[in-house]
Amino acid sequence: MKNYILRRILQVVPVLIGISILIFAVMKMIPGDVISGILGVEATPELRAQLAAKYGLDRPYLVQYLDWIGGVLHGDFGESIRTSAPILPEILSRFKVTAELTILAAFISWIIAIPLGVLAAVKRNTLADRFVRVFALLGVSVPNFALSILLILVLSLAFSYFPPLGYVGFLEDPLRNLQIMILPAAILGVTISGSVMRMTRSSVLEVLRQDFIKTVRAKGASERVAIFRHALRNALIPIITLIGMQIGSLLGGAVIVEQIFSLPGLGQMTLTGINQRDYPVVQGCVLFIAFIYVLVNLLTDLLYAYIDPRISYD
Amino acid sequence: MEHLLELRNLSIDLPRGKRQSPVKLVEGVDLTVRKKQNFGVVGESGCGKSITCSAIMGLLSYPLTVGAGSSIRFLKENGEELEITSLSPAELRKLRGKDISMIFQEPMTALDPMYTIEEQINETLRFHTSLSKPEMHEAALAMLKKVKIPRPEQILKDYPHHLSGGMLQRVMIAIALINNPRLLIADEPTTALDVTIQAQILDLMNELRESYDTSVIMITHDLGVIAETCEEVAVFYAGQVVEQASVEEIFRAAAHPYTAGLLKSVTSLGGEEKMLYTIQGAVPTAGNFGQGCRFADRCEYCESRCRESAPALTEISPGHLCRCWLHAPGKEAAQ
Amino acid sequence: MKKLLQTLRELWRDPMGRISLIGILLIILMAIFAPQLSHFKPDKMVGMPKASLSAQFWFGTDNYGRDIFSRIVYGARVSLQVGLIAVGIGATAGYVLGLIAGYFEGWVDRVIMCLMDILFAFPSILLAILISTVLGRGLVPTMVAIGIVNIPVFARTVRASVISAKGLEYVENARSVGVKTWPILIRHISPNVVAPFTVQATLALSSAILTEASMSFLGLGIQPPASSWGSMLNEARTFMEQAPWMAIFPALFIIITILLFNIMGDSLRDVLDPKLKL
Amino acid sequence: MSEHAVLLDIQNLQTYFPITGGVFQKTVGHVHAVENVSFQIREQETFGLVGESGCGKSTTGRTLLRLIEPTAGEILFDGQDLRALSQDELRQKRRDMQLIFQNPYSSLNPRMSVRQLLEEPLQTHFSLSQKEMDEQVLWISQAVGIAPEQLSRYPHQFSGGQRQRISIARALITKPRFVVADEPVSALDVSIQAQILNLLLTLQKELKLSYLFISHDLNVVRHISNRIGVMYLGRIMEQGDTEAVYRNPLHPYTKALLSAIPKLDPLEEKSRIRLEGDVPSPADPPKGCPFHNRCANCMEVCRNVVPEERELEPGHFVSCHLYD
Repeated sequence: MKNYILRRILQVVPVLIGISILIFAVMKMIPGDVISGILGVEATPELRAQLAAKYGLDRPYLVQYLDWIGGVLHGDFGESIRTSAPILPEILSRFKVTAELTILAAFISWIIAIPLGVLAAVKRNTLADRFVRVFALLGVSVPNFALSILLILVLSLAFSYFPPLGYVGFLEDPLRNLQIMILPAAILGVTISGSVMRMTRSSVLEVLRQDFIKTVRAKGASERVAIFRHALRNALIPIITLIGMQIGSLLGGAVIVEQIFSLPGLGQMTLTGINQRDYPVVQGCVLFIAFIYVLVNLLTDLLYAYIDPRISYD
Repeated sequence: MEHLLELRNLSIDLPRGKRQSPVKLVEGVDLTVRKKQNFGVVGESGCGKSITCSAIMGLLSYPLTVGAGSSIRFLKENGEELEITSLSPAELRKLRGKDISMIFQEPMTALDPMYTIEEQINETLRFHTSLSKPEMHEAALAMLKKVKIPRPEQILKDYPHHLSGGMLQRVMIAIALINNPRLLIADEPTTALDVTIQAQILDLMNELRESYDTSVIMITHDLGVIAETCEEVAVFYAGQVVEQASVEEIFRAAAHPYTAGLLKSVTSLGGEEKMLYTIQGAVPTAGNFGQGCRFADRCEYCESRCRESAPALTEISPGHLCRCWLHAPGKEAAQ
Repeated sequence: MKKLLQTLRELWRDPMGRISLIGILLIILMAIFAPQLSHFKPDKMVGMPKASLSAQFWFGTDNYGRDIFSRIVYGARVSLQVGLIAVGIGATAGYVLGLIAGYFEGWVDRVIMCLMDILFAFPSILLAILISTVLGRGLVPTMVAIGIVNIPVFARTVRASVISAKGLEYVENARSVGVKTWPILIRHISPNVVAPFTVQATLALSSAILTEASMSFLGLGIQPPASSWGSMLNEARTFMEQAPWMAIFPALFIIITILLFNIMGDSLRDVLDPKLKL
Repeated sequence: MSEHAVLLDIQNLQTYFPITGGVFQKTVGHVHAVENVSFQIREQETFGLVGESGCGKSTTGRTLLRLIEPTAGEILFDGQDLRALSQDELRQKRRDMQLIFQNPYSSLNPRMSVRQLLEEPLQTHFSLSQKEMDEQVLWISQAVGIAPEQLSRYPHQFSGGQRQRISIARALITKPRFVVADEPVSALDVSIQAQILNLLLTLQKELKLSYLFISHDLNVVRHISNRIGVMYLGRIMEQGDTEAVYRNPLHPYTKALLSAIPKLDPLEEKSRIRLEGDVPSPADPPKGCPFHNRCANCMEVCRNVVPEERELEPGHFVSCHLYD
């Protein structure tokens, strides 16, 4: 087990390094220099040089990269060019919002998708199955922003309901917080539930065809035991893999949904950074999101190994 | 009803949509299994032997169904007679794993990879008894010893992928016998195993037979396995029983040209003659049987009436049934 | 070519496939004949702002008094263009990389797949945004950005099918007969790649259209006054109560287009790869 | 013994597969799939390799065709060292040595018609005109019993037995001298097996073929082979003329294997040599004789020393310490 975990962690290291290099390179390739962005084109060369020195922009790229990444490893993501505030504390406080949103969305999607997927597999080719499949197809096809806009439209026109404005943290006022979060989380959850539903349906069907299900039935098991104790348990493995990958769609979706519902999350911070050309902020946010994504995938892999007794740990 | 199991006019349908009539994969099968009897069912792939036995368990896989007019009657220990084809799902579940149990061809895939051996044995006990956890452990342990599994304490804690095919088949036998069933259906239990392991399993089954009152239906394509384990044998061909007799009778005096041909081609393997005896052609597929005898196209004794009408299964000597015009009553008169 | 016709015929036989074929054809026709279909220039003020639906303005007008129907019709051009070219970039690069990685394995494989893992480690919308900050905004940069985002999926699909095809017994049979490497690749291995590749391409079309719409919605993709369904939807947000049609039509067209490509992908999978059908 | 010349001479063939493990996926051991295997096949002779699953018989067959690269040993084909050939020379050599697969369902490309399947080897190895190719295809399809009008069909339109005929035709169309038949009848029904075995025997006579016939079915191997080798855990335990081995098995494993075959006579007394336990893993073969932990005659020496192969009767070799 220890070997397995170590190996997986070691496999992640080059990916993390690659991610950071990629982000760094992208930031260096952005046309138009940062200094003109801050000082305007007419700034004197002396002032420009001063500012370049302040941000270390006059040094070779490799040094700049190592300096940046060294800082990141020590928890120093640099400062915002606009506000001069340190970036990491801001990222962490905003990540709370994004994390709550994605976790809530993930739970909502599982609660919808897994039971419906099992139902569709068990009642294959019936009306229920057809309903679930259409629902899943819609879930896969309807973009979260389109769903958000349409829902807001319907809610406001038909029910005179407006999504509450002004974010309140969960710890401050849990009820109000949930009121604010539930609609964006549900939208995000529904839009990713389609693929979980499809995966659940197809993998449960696949397992139900296997020999050991016949053994279970031959032992006198009820359908409930055969389906939940045996088929679903085996089908969970591909489902978990998918769920790990969906964290990416959720984090990406959060960028959009946060924007629509004015939630002060990481996505919103990233977009603001891009629009204000505050590249250290963008750099920090994207790096953080990518790291989280890689980390979650690593965790699902480890979970996978924990659930499946066939995976040997060495 | 004095016998343990009686199949009468059993047919199994494969539906072909609403417009067409279903394909009959198995048709008109009559079989009788007596108490404590070792009954062999032999035939080639696709002949319907396996699905016939699945039907006995009420375990036909989707979309197969038991055809109209079929009867499967089973005698319970308390003398109660059951018509399996009309049982409710709940009643069927009570029967499975308790009165009738089954072992399968592929031991490697027959157990759930996610649970330990002990959990899978306990499941069978839990469905049909009210034993406590320690009692179940004792029962499982005792059963593993009976099927001669070395280090049973350790094996109980193992997952299926830790064990070899032979060991898993022993576990399957343990699961099948732990509730002391009246009937054990063994569907090609040794086909996936190596010869030396097959020999171990066959020996084990022969030994266990002494201590259990269980009748066994042994499904196989291997005439050698039949010869070693069975008393009575039914030969399947293209969804029908073509011959049924005691094992001695079949091997000594096979009456149906198919059975005879099969035996001849297998026994000539060890013989001096380099060219083997062969049955020409291939088995017709279900749905393309035609109106005559289903073996007619491959039969060296085929005559015109074989193609015109199908022979019935008739008793040609006491206890020896055969479905062939060669042995039909009044054959001499007809000639 | 024969194969393509046969596939289309089989697709036509499947009711869902038929719906998607007809629908996609209509959208393509709409994009091609946009100038003929629309009565107005899409970027010119032609009526009262926020005029409701009428015989003149079928889908109403927006806040600048532009005809929404014309903008939708021209928007189809943007969506399809971005979809096709982005998938073209992603599929070509992904195919080559996947084929190389799958066939040669070893360190080439490891390097390529590590690069793909790195690209895969970003939520796709975020990666597209990141790349477009370098390339700039507008049609071409958006297409290229989405194309790059699409590379890893194709590389993975192709690599996986090449590797599984290499293990097929009839491929070993061809080796044992003495068939040369290239005929083995072309005759025996690549047909196994075509089916999953085609399915992937169809699904990637829908996701590329989705990504473009999302980016334009965020104001980072197609720039005004060019009409993109995503940016139209974004502009509509401010006027949702006064002019709901500004939001409804672009949203509907985005949903329908993505839906059609997804349906086509599903039917194609059933037709090309019956093993996966459940 | 046959008077024909030796066609294939295998000396100390060895095939190991690496096992990786640990944090860095280093090679931590080897699967000893084929261990020190030597035998000869004469022209127009059939050598049968029998053994249980995992004993290395299929790997041996593929290694001597260099479809799997051997770790050590010599493969002399008609006096030529196959291991010395370059990949391209080897590829050209394949027209003389072919492989028939066990599974006629998966070993034929489902997208190719029978004609295409049969033409491919010809196109690979000869430059024939279409007319010459047609003649060859017609000739081989008649020889294996495929009707000319069936040539435009695809493999899935045939039954298992017919498909195996197609595989055989594909293997033999280049008129090879040597064919490895890897369990060619195991996937087939009993009544079809006999047809295919007869076909293989007829073709052997017509085309003067040598076979390496790999099977787990002892009856089938006995029928078709002139000589046999009994494999266990990657090694040949006993080899000799077929009848000599079957009538007078010397190795305890051969004896147990032969007595495990179900007898076709229900009245025959069953006296069986029982083998306990399972075959050990080839990734971790036991020290000494590979069979010692299941052998009823196990002695001290068996646990430590691998027995040498000895010729006890002319042409009858056995590796067992009982005969030291």
